[in-house]
Order: sequence, then structure tokens, then C-alpha cells
Amino acid sequence: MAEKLLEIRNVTKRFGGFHALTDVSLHVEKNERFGLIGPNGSGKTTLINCISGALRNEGGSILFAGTEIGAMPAYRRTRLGIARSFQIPKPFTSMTLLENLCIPLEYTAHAKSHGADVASEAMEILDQIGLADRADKLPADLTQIDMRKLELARAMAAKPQLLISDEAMAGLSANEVDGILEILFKLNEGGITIIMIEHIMRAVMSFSERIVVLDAGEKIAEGTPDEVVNNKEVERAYLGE
Amino acid sequence: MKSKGHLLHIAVALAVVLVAFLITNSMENRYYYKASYVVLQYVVLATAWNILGGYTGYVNFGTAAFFAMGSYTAVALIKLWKPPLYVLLVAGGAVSGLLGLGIGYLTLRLRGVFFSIATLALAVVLQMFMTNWEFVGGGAGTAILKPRSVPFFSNYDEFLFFVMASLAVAAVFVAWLIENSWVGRGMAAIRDNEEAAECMGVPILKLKLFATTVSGAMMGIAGAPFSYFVVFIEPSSAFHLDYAVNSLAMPMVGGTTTWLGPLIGAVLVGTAQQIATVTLSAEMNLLIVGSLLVGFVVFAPEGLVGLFRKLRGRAMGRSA
Amino acid sequence: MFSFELFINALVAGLLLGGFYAAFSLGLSLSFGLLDVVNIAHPAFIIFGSYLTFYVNENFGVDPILAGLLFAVPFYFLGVAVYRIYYNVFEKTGAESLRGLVFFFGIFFLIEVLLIITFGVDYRLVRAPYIGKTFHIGSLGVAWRLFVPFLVGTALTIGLYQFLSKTFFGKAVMGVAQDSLAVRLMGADPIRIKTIAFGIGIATATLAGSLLIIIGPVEPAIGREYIGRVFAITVLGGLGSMSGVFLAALIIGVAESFTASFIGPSWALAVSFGILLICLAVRPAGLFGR
Amino acid sequence: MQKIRMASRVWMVALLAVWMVVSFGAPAAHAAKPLKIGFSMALTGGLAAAGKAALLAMQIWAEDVNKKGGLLGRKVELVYYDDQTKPANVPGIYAKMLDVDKVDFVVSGYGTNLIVPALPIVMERNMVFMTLFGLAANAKFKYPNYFQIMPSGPSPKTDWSRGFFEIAKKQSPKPRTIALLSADAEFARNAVAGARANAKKYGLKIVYDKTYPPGTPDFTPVVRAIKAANPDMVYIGSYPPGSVGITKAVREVGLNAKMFGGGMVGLQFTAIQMNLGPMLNNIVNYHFWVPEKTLNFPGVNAFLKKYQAKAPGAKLDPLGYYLPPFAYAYVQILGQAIEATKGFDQQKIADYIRKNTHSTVVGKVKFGKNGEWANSRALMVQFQGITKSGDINQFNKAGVMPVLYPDSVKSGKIQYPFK
Repeated sequence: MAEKLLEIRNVTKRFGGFHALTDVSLHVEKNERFGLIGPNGSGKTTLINCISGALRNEGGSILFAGTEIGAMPAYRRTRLGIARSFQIPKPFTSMTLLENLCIPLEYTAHAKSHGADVASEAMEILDQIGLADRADKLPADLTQIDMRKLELARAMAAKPQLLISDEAMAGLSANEVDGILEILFKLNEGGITIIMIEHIMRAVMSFSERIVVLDAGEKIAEGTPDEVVNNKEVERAYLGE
Repeated sequence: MKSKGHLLHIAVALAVVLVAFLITNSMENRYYYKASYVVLQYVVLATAWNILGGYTGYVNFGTAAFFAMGSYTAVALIKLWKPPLYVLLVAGGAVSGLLGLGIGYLTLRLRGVFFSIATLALAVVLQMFMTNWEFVGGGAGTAILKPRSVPFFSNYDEFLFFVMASLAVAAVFVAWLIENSWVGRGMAAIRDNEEAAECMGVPILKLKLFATTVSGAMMGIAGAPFSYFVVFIEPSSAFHLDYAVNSLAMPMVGGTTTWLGPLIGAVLVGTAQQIATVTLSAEMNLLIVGSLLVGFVVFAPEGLVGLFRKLRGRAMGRSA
Repeated sequence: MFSFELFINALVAGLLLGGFYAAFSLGLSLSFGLLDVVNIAHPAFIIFGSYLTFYVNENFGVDPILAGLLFAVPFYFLGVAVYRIYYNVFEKTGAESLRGLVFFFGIFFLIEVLLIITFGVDYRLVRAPYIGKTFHIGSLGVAWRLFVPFLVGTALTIGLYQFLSKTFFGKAVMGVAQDSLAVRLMGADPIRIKTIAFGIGIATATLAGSLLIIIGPVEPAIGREYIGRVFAITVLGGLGSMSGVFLAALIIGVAESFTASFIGPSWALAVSFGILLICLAVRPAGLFGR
Repeated sequence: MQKIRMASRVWMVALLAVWMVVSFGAPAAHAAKPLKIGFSMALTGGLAAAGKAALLAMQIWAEDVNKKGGLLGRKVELVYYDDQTKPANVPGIYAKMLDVDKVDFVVSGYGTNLIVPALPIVMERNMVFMTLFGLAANAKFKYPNYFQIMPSGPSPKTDWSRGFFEIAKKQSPKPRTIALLSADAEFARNAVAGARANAKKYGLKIVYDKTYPPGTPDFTPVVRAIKAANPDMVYIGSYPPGSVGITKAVREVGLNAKMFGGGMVGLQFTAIQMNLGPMLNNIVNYHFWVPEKTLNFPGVNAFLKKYQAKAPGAKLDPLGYYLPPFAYAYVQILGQAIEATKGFDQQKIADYIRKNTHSTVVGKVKFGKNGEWANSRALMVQFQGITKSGDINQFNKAGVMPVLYPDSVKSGKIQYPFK
């Protein structure tokens, strides 16, 4: 039995009268490739916001590597090893790509020794992801695909144990999707656990070892990609009745 | 490389202070000291405003409140036991710094605009308290007698000029330090995208509180010698909206992302205002500030520093 | 010093004042609350309205309320123009938060200066038959000077409320506030809707301006005294809720009136700002917010 | 890249320094001939209405003097700057006038807040300092060469309102209680502080004593609270917006008090008088000059005629009773002293002003303690017989605002009680 890196127990979140998440429980194992899917408005983004700390869950608990993190501010969760990319890229617009990467390096990877020389490290990551030649550019000058890559590169710079990739491939061409998938596989081989949230089924199904399906704030299915595809509940959720 | 940069800047800063001191010993004309004092005071205020507004992206409309609290702290102490000026500076800075910390703690969890509104309200509330606090003169105001003489300087005006020049140098130096440190880079991340910054491990609340505190303290320090400068202090002039407008317009004109921006803005706009005061009518003075503010925000959002860079970039592009 | 008569009169005076405050704050609630445009210059537009009212009242004897209604039309277009600039320069580029605020602050300042240059700094007043007269209901005295603004403020609230909740366009405005993507899917242009809504917000400013100058004398810089107050009301009312704004305005009005009657007028403003600061710290969605 | 940036920054800083030096150092050309009198004046900001009227009066004086060939053969030239009603601007302006413009004399701007900041620099140079409407501004500094033209008297704060109490004392039934209300600002607070002291002296019980902040839109709650306290007299220290608001609220709410008024700034201004009209009737308020026979001093009517000819064009108070004659008088005294001492010696002129009685457009002026008038002539006038609003001709003749106090210039009888 593999070690549980992230464990979510009975998490609930409301916005006013609207139940965004009801009693959701799931776990992610160490070094797993984990898929999270569900129709629009099913609560995926709310759930990862609760994990990353942008939102606070109301009921239940969230454990990361055995530590309860539900009450922690987001930056401390990042320092524990949870990094995320955003669905709509949120780069630091006034900084070059290199400087963008220096922020997580300085504040997370080297949080204890501020001022360490992080530029060369940032350059390495840019090199890995294929943005090295644009290190001096501003995010505004990037193409859609490079923007996605920057988003991932910045998350990588936080040196996470767990990387949450929030629809990193939306709007990309098939070739570009493969490019991103390749990066994610490589990261996973390097020992990083990955949660992928994605609408592009081809990508999730080929990437994930295990998938959880959310619908209307509740978990309706869990299993291998094959199991999930053949699940009736899932079919109903996606196609409607 | 890094420590060399520090040394150079410290040397430049000390040199400016020394020059200010030498000027006081060679020039007699009082007007230049008074006018320069006002301009230098705005260098401090604009730089202070920019640490929060320009670096971190939170708009403070309450500069007057922080400035006036520094002044009134000094007035209270002068009424109590007439301490030396450096005590006033420290106390004024402490009170306004705490004020910044408090207002930051109250509102910085919210969207930035609420912080701005709160600072607006803060100025009104504090003005009301000062108006009702009879010990420091209340609404009627109070006259402050400045010390007759001071060692090394031939009169107190020169001394105040020297103090304010040193404070301006110190303020710009602090801004430079912050800008070029991990703290400054974290602030810039907050300004660019707060949510992303936090997810990249930046402790946003702590940094924002640091910014409000330092910025508030610097404004308070700038306000501390004010009562000696005007010798008469009353709430409506100490809390004058001009401080809020100018300390915001100056960085906008100069450029908000570097320490140089507020310095350029304060010197240009401040000097222009001093000249306008003695040449044009004051309506024109206000009109100029207002138009500059709107004009720069609309047409040159990066300020003069940004314009300058753009021009040079173009020139370099051509030569390359 | 406490008596029932004083109490009831303070209550009524506060409610009347509140009705006027509502007229003052509705436009801001529309732009700030619904459109997310932090129009800090709103009070300046109001003072501008006061001066136009003064001008036609002084020179042509036009009734102030009528003047306010007349100028609503040009003010609408003024609002449209301001929003167009704001949109093109700030919203489109996503730079609205900091620079947009500063932009409106500059507008505030410019309006004030232009008023000073045109009209001078003297206090200006208007004449109308109902100023200075009172009617009585038992021991309750009600000044027309305050009752008229209250009525107009109430009417304006009801009008805007009906407009936003009943008409197609109003619903589109509410839609923009919640989700501009959804509005675009409905086939409406959110920018056009925002432009019109902002124009309406500025149009209310002239009416509020004529009410202001009915109540008391006006000088160019008086708008500053109101910035904090209108934001207090707007935030307290729960951004963008017309009925919430009205209730919040009444609460602030009554709070000020009671403070003035029983504690002393010097603390009246502090009470409303105290309410604002507490509200921001404890419940930023406002008392009546969602 | 980094290095280039560094170098350009150093350049920019250097440029800034040059700009500062050049802009301040631009030499001011000055001819030796004219006699320069320098002052700051509130031409914008809160006190601008008064400041502009004062400036016009001073310009009329300069014209009058120059028409007669100037002072000791030198033409008078007024050097003035707008202080924007901001005390912080005043020290710089006086330093500039003295060190750059090299003025021969300085006089003050309008109002306590703008007089005090100029005092230290004037004191350092031992210059004579004529000032315009400071309320006890010299109490702390006790500068011997300071002379203040407002006729409040040797103990300004209490003399200011004494008339109000002297009048009340003589009425029957005699008032026993008083309510005090003051605006939260310099003059009003001081005026009411004086009234408070007087109330104690005259044995009145204070039943209400509050302040209100600027920006108060509605005064009915305050007036009701005062009414509930049921005072026999009400003394108000207020600025124009408050004066108008309070007067309207009093007319709407009604008041049982037998005397009402005191230190309400604004009720002296023609525009406000025209707007309030009959609402003013019976209010007893301070004033400085009204067109009564007892105040018809030599020269004042000639001055007002010139003033009234120019005022409409400058958008100023069309009648100019309140402040302008005094603004004329304070420079008039300086001019007379220069001529009498036949020289420009500051100390001699100051001594002359201190020792002599001066004949001016505001009557005979003698200075006493702290440079205030030796004897108070703070007027209390009452509005009487105003029938309609909007008519300027009601206010430009005798009998509308008869002087009730002091007795030396008394010109009418009080209508009592307040209705």
C-alpha cells in the first residue's frame, strides 16, 4: 500500500446558500498521477482552491503528508510542498520570465535563506521547459502555449511534492497538448505527485492512474480511467438524462 | 557585486547629506531653505506613499492622516517636555507606523479598494479627534515656539532644511533597499497578482503589513518637524487634502515602480508648485496638479521613468 | 435632556437626512457596486450639479429640482464620455485597480478647480418657495427644505430599483454585475450596458446636487466632506443593492441625527465613519449584502 | 543592462538637482525706486472670499496714496502671493518677499492661521507688523511691533462677545441661561471660549455647550437639542455654511430663546443676507462696520464708493461693509506712520504707531496691550425690518442693522425678545 500524500476527509464548502462541495473525501498517493474531472460547475476548482488555500473549507479536514493544513494560509501550504498552476494564467506582469520564476524559488524553495542566488536555478527550469530563449521577455509578449508553460514552470520553481495542474491545456492544439503532457510525465518521473484537472478527456485518460469524478459538489465515481469511463453515474452527469 | 552596489549608494547618500550641510553654511537666503524644505518633505511623502502604492499596489488616500499624526505626536510632546527633534522624529514615526499597521490589519484582507476607502475615512476620523483634543490646540489650533538656536547652524530654518534633506536621503535609500531585496520582489509579486503571489509562497499579509507600517512611519517622520516649520498648527491645515493628492500625483508623474520615480516626481512637481505659488494663481497651481495627475495616468502610466526608458529603448533599437 | 418629543424629532430629522443621503449615494452604488468602477469623483459630479442648479436658479429663477432633472440629460452623456475614457484606458488593459482609482481622484480634483475658476470660492445658495417653511404633525415639525429632498431621494431609489429589477436593460445591468460572460452569451454587449449604467449613475448626481444646494450652501470643495460618507453608505448597503443603499442611508442619517441631538454634533461624522470602519473590518459585504 | 540603468539614474538625479537650483535661484529683478509692501493673502481656499476683498481694499489704498505722489516720494507697490489659505505656505512666502523680492515692509494676510506662521520671521528681523483680523494671535509671542486692526480690544477673546452680554443684562425679564454652539475651527472656538468666560462672569447658567464639525449638512437636530435645553439666550460661533444652516433650522424649528446670534460669520455677507432675507430679523450678531451715522468716519464713504464700483467685476461682496474698510485702514496706518516719522526705520515707525492715535476710515485707532485695540469696539448689531429676500437695496442703508453696542456708537434700540 502506497503512502497517502494528500487526504481529504468530508470536506464541505458553501457560498451563501449554494453548496459548492458536499462531504467530499478522497486521497492522493505519493508519486501518483491523479485525475480530477467533472462537468462545469461541479466543484473541481473550488476543491483545489480549498487544497491550495485560496478558500477555506468549512467542514472536514485536509491532510498533507499527515499534517492538517485546513487552517493554514496559502503561502505556508506552498512551502509545505503544494504548488498549483492557474486555469487562467496569472503571471507577474511587470517581471521578466526569469524574474517570475525567482519569486517561488526565493519564497518557497529557499524560503529560509532569502537572497540566495536563484537566477541560475530559474534559468535551469526555463531551459527544462523550453523557454530559456525568452527569459528576458515580459509575459505580455508570450503566446498562449508559452504562457501555459510559464504557469507550469513557475509552479515547478516552488519545488513541490504535489503539483496541481488546473486545465493547463485548455485551448491548445493537439500537438501542444502532447507537449504539455510530456512535461508533466517527466515531472512525475522526477518524483512529483500530480493532480490534473482537465476537460480534454484524451489527456486525462492517458495521463491519470486514478480518477475521481465530481458532480454538483459531490464525488460520484472513483477508479482507473477504464472504470470511470464505464460508470453509469458519470455518463449521466456528462450527458444529462 | 551586490555589496559594492550598497557601498556606492551609501556613499552617494552620505555625500548628498554632506552637501546639504555645506549649503547651510554658505548660503544665507532663507527663502530657498523654506521652499526646499517643502519640496524635500514631498520627496519623503511621495517615496513613502510609493512603497505601499507603487511597490505593493495599494492606494493610500490618507497620506494626510499619517503626516498629521506625526505632526500632532510632536506637538503633544512639545507641549509636555520639549524634547529634542530626534525624539520627535522617532515618536512621530512610531505613532504613524502603528497607525499604518492597525489600518492594514483591519482592511488588508479585503480587496484593495476597501483599503483605499478606509484610509479616506481614517483621515476624517483622526481629524475629528484632533479637532476635539484641546491639549494639542483642538479646532482652534496652537502656536508652537521653535527653539531660538541650534548648534552648528546659524538659524533654525537651516537646521530644519538639513534635517529634511537627511530624511529625504534616508527615505529614498530605504526605498532603494526594499526595492532591491526579496521583500521588494515579493511586494511586486503582490502588486502584479496577489493570488498567484500567495500560491508561490509569498506571505502576502505580512508583506502588506510591513508596507503599510513602513510607509506610515515614513509619513509620520516627515510630519514631525512640521509644527516647527509653520509654528502654528491646526487640524484643517495639517490634514490638508493636498498632502494626499500630491503624494499620489508625484509618484504617478515620476513612475511608480522604482525609487527614482517618486524622487523625480516630487522634485519636479514640488518645485513647479513652489514656483507657481509665487508666480501664478493658486487655481492654476491646482489645475496643473490635477491635469498632470490625470494626464500621466491616462497617457503615460509608467511615468517619466517609463517614458525615458521607452525613448532610450527606441534609440538603442535604432542603433542596434 | 432626553424627551420623547426630542427623540421623535431626531428620528424624523435623521430619516429625512437619510433620504437625501440615499440620493447622494445611489449613483455611486450603481457604478461601484454593480459595475465595479470605483468612481471616487462621484461627490464632485454632485457639486458640479449643485453649481449648475445654482446658475439657472439665480439667473432664470428655475426651480432647483426641475434644474436637477434638466441637467440629468447632459450629465448622462458626460458619464458616458467618462466611462468611455475609463474603459479604453484602464479596463481594457486590465490596469483599472490602482490607476483607475487615481484617475477618478484626478477627475475629482479637476472638477473642483474648474468650479473654483468659474464660480469662485464663495458659498452659493438657491431660492425656492419651500425653503424655510415647516409643516407640523402634532409636536413633530418637518422642514420642507429637508422633506423635499427626502421625497426626491425616495422616488429616485424606487425608480432605480424598479428599473433594475423590472426592465430588460436593468436585468442586463444586474447580469453584468454577476457575470459578464453570461450577458455576452445572451447577445448583449456588456461594455455598452456598463456605459449606459454608468451614465445613469452620473445622471443621478445632478439631482443629488440640486438637493444638496436646497439643504444648505455649497462651495466647490464641499464634496470632500462627503466622500467618506457616501462610501460608508455604499459599502454598508451591500454593494449594488438599491434598497440596501436606501436602508444604509437611513441608518447613517438617523445615527448622525441622534448623535447630534443627544451627544453633540461634533461626533456625528465620527459615528458614520466608525460604522464604516467596523463594517469593513467585520462584514465587508455590507449589512444587506449577499 | 543593469549598469546602463544605474548610470542613467545618476544622470537623472543630477539633472533634478540642477533644475532645483536653477528654478529657485532665478534672480528676481528689482528696481530700487518703489516702496514695496509685501504680504500673503488667501486668494484661494476657505478664506478666499475675504482675502480677495481685502486685497481690493489694499489696492485702492495704494492707488489713493500713489495719486498723491506716494509715500515720501516713493510710489507704493504691493507685492503679494496667494497663500491658498494654507498656513504651510506662509513661511516660504514671507521668506521669499524678504530675501528675494527685498520688500521694504510686510503686513499680514487675513486671519489668525495665516498671521501666526509669518510672525517668527518678522520677529527675527524686528520689523513692524500690521496685521489683519487675528484673534489673540500675538498672545503667545508678545511681539511689541505687532499691531492688529480688528477692533476686538485688549482681551480679544472676551471683549469680542461682551456686547452680547451687556445688551442682555439690561433686558427684562433678564436672561438667566445660555446655550453655546461652536464650529470646530479656529475663530469660532475662540469666540465661544470667550462667550463661555463671559457667561460665567455675567452669572448665566450654561445649559448647552457643544461644537459641530464642518460639513454638517443639517442643523435641525442640533437646534432641537438646543430648544429642548430651553435657554434664554443662544450664542453661536459659526462659519458661513453653518450660519446659514443654523438660521434656517432656527426658523423652521422655532426657538424660545429671547436673544439669538453672537459670532456668526457670514451673516455680514451681502449674498447670504439677500438669500436669508426676513429670516435674519431680530438676530443680534457681531459686525465691524455698518452704514449707520455713528460709524460715518471721514473717508469711509469715499472708499466704499470706489470699492463698490470695482467689486462686481471681481465677483466680490458688492457692498463690502464687513472687512474692506479695515483692510484699507491697516495699511493706511502704516502709510501715515511712514510719513509722520519721515523715514523708513522699522523701529521708529513701530514706536510711532504704538504711541499715537490714528485717524482712519474706521475711526480713531489706538493700540494697546499685545498690539490689540486699546479699547474694544466690537459691534453688536441687530437685523431689523427686512421684508423680502433677494433685494440688495434693503441692506445698503441705515436702520437695517442698527448698532446696539458699544454705547459710543450706538444707533438703535433692540427688538426684544427674539421672534
